[in-house]
Amino acid sequence: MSTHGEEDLLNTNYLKAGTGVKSWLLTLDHKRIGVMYLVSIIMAFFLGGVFALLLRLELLAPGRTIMTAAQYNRAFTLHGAIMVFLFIIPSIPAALGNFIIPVMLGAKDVAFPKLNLLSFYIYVIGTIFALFSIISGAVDTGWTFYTPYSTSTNSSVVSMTMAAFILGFSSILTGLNFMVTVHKLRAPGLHWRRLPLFIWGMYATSIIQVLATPVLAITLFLLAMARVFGLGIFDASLGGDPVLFQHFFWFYSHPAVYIMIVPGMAVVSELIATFSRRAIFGYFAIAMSSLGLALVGFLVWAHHMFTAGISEFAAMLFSALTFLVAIPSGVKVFNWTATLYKGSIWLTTPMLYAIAFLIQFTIGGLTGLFLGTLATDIHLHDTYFVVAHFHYVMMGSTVMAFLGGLLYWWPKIAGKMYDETIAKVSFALVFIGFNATFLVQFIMGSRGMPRRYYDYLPEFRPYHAFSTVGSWILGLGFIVYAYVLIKSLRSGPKAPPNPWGSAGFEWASESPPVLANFREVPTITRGPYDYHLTTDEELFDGFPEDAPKKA
Amino acid sequence: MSTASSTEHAAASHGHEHPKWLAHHFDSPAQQFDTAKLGMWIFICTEILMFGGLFVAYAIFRGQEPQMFHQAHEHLNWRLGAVNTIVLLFSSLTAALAVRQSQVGDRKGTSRYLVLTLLCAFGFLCIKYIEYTAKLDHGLLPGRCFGHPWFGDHCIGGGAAVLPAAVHGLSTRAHMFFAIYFMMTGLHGVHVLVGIGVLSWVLMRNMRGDFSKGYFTAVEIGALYWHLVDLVWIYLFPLLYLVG
Amino acid sequence: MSNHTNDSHDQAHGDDHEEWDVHAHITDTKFLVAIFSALIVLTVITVAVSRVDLGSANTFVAMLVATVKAGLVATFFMHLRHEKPFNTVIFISAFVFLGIFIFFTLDDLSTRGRIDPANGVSVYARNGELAPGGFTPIVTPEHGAAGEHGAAAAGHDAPAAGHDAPAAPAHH
Amino acid sequence: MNHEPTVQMPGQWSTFAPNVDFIFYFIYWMSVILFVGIIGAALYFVWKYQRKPGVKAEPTGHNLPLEVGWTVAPVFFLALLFHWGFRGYVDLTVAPANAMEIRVRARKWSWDFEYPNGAHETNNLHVPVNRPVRLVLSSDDVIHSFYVPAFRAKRDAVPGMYSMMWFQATHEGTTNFFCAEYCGAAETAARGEHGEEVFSGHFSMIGHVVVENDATFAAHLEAINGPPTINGVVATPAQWGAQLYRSSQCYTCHSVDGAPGTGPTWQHMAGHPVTLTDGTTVDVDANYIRESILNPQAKIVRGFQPVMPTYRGSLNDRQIDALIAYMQSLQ
Repeated sequence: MSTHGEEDLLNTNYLKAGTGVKSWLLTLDHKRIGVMYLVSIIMAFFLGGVFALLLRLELLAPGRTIMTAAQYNRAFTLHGAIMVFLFIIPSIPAALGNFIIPVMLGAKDVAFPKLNLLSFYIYVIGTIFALFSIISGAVDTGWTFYTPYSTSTNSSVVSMTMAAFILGFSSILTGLNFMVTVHKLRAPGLHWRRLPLFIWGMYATSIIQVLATPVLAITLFLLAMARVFGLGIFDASLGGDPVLFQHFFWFYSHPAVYIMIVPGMAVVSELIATFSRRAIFGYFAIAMSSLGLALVGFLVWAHHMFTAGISEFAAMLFSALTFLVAIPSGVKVFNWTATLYKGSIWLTTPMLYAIAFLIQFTIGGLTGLFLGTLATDIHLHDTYFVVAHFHYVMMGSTVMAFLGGLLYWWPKIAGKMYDETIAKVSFALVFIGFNATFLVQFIMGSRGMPRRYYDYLPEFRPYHAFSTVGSWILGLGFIVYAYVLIKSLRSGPKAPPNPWGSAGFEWASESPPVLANFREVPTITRGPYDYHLTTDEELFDGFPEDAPKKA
Repeated sequence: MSTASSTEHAAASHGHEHPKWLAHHFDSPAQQFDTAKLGMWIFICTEILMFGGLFVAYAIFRGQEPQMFHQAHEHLNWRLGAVNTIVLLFSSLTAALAVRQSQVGDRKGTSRYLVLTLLCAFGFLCIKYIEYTAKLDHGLLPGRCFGHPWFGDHCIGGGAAVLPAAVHGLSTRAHMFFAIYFMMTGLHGVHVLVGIGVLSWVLMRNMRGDFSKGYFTAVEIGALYWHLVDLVWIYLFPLLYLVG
Repeated sequence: MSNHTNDSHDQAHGDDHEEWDVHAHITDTKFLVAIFSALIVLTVITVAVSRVDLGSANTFVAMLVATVKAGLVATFFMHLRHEKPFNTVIFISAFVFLGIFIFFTLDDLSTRGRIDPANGVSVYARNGELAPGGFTPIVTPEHGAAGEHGAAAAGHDAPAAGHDAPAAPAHH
Repeated sequence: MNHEPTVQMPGQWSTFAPNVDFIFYFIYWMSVILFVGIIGAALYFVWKYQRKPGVKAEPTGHNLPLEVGWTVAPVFFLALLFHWGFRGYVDLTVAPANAMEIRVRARKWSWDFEYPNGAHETNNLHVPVNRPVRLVLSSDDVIHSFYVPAFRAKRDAVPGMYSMMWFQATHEGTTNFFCAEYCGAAETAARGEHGEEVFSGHFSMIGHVVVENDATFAAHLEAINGPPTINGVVATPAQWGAQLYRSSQCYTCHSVDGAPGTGPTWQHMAGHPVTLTDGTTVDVDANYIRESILNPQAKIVRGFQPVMPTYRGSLNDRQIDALIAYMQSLQ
């Protein structure tokens, strides 16, 4: 960035502001860092997806299909670890958030641009550790690294825990950066009650990243020390407590679930508002429910441990607190639905993803009730019911929001439009494939099929076969989605500044934005969803409220 | 925490003259300064939670075996611990004074106090070194290495084959106390090392003349980090050395 | 951050920066030295108290003194006194969440085995058997090298076998 | 009570299964109603309020009663769920005082059950019908979890810690139990009884729970406490040992035909000298075999890893004698 003069900042679009590898790798521009994150996480998603398809293929029939049991254990561990640490946690915050947050705020960059680049490189280093672990024998502990299995297995645990440890710092620095950016770099007039819900969601996510991730760091550090020095804190054979590891792990990893889902909710709030041409119903409730999820998410971690040997008193406490989480989630779903009422709904592909999110998040959320209820959780814990539940939340919700959000902001990021028809085809494949893969897993689970099983009883064969076929449709959907993006990059028509006619602040910038995001510091005089101030047609040419400021 | 400070170019028209240390995405030095401090405080928050995990482990295992903890803690040298406490408290004072001097634009004073702080940091590490070697000599080591002086008997990465051995009248279970002791003081020691790096960098920039009355962000941030190191030690000292 | 509740600031860019120049509170050198002296006095107090056996009150006093010391450092050395209140909120919230972590984890570990004496305990109440996979009972130095009594053999050796003082790990 | 599986649930074979299922189906139907209500409304709105030229979205208003309503109403529903769930959990957790106690020891990758009379069994749990049974679980190595879907009961077996579960079976017959907590797998396949490839691991810690009437159960306990009868004849020690070789899953590591495995083959082993890892040589006599079963780490044959778990407690003296006799027969 230091090579750019003032003219460049205001007049050059960020994609053209320097060519060559170096101009990307050393950039301090949040948009380019966002794009680099985007490319990285898409590669991580591809890798995790390949493992997922291999797993489903192995489970097509009982007994050995394509791999040995030990290979299967490595495959599901790598699928989980890659998807969680390399893909889903950085997906919306680090890729989309990095690009969109400063533009939405009317800021020129995030608060700490160097820290932002550093967090990207920490992510890269973490990824290298993860890849090293894969090459050097991979890990077979499951992404949860439960002791004492993780301290006794011969697989490459230390490098993978170090990878997650390092990635955690990337996540912390991103969260820290966003929190400070939201506090200190909002455009004039953009006070807290005018903050877009995407920002509220990302702010809540950042709080969790900042508060929870350090505990993961110390947990994994102690685990690595246990393997190197034989530290006994989690090792029963040395007087430690393996269940304590689970407390440590879930103190991070339950809030981490909200690091994954709250950004998805944040994206969907934007999508529904834009394509309903309506302010989000219950704006304040949605904003506060994001913060509520962030805070209550810290009080429920031991519901992952109801059968693990925790005391009955703790089980009671954590079950009761777990139900509290249902309220902010429910409030969001109700408000989104109410927003659709009497809107003017434009069914673009991003909007279809938002509706798919609504459907699948509702299923994911409601099936959470079975798991929060103590009596039924005992039966369902560690079965495919849980697998299906969290895939509905993580994949059916967050990934849908990510796919929708990426298409929605694609014109801003790439400066080009995509092919709406093919995108709709990919949406249909993804939607059908996803539900085919995971809906049957609820039935398998409640009938007693435990998770992480390489082989299974013949009675589960039809369900597994159905699920595997579903995964092929899902995979095909992603390939078509990738084709949509590539086709857009190669031959997509140039995008206007505001192709969706959105009232969102980020659309007042050019597509793609100039280096400093705006040619002039915007002054905000309205809310982010004030569609009632204008006609539909005017929206596409720039919001009339903003016009005087531009002149 | 350096990022806010040194982006080299100025941008955007404003009524004021833009100093070169004002990053292009900030409007005013005050905004940039507050931003840096807010970021640092959030970072301090994460550090507290990171140490927090070890405090949880301490609370749990001490609650389970208070007597073992008490016996084990008597093998720590509280006098050295107390000296180290005073060294760190003094370094905190000098760090605060360094900030003060840079606030009033006294470059030499700032450097002087930063050097004093760094000397204290090295002093702290020297005393820590003396303590650690004594522990290594006596086999007062964490986990399976307990009772194996200088990590003897291949206890590093040794897996299940090596078990803690009883030493100095302590039960083998005392390996847990020393595990927590070494993890806590070790992690703290790593922070001291990082602090030395940060303060050296601040000192270098101060001598280069980067700072002025209007811009001393890095001094302030570096000092905040150093106070955090002190803050953690304020709890470690009584928990490990005094009450056990 | 003080004015994020003050939504009338339409002209505010971010939180407060109507002001252009950095205005930091400059603390008096003598005052800082006075705080340092107080910290030293508190250190002496905490060491002195720890030399007297007050039972469990020792820990309480030590923690109280440490918290006062930490408070002094944070308030004056770290300038929280003259800082935006939100920074104090962040600082305090770290301890709140740490408190949640400690309290809830202890809630589990301290109440295991209360409902059923064979649930979450390391010693089987009926015959004093140690749970397999767990740690060997205390091996005192008088009984020679501990390595001989491997953890793997812990399973069915009643703790009394071969040891005079089978202090069982305390799981209550 | 429905002993047959339904689409969603296994058969109800324990006293608390109907209650768990009641709560399950209650949540299920409430979820169906909510899902149809919310998503039905959403899809209807999407269809009804599609973008039409000249028709503007209606400005969003406020409806405080509605918002407070849908924030507060779920609280009552959730409180009810918590209450039922917790009451059901208390049933699942508090065993009756008169329950029969069976010790369950988990290890990679098999289950050992010890009955009140001291008899042991691997991977098959026999329980009497209509009598409360209390399982006290422990694990030798990593965390396992004992899960009987038909009983709706599950509990982790954690090393260094005991845990308890109980149930009262209500239906005679055979059902499956599983290990529900991931516990790894062997790196390589072992040879099965008939020389086929057998993988063992988390997924293979499956077994049967056999629920029988009191008389059959008592007879079974007697039978497994001594040598079995084969075709009406009491087995010889060597025959019994051959049966234990399979039922205690010795075959997953030790072959009897000279094939390589995780542990040394038993063919031509008994009565011959072996070299240990420390270079010394011992004769494989009854004492050595007994020590290796009870304290496997003590003397490891050169070229093998110290990975065998102890069978102390899971094989009684007569069973160990039978195994020794079997090994001695493999000449």
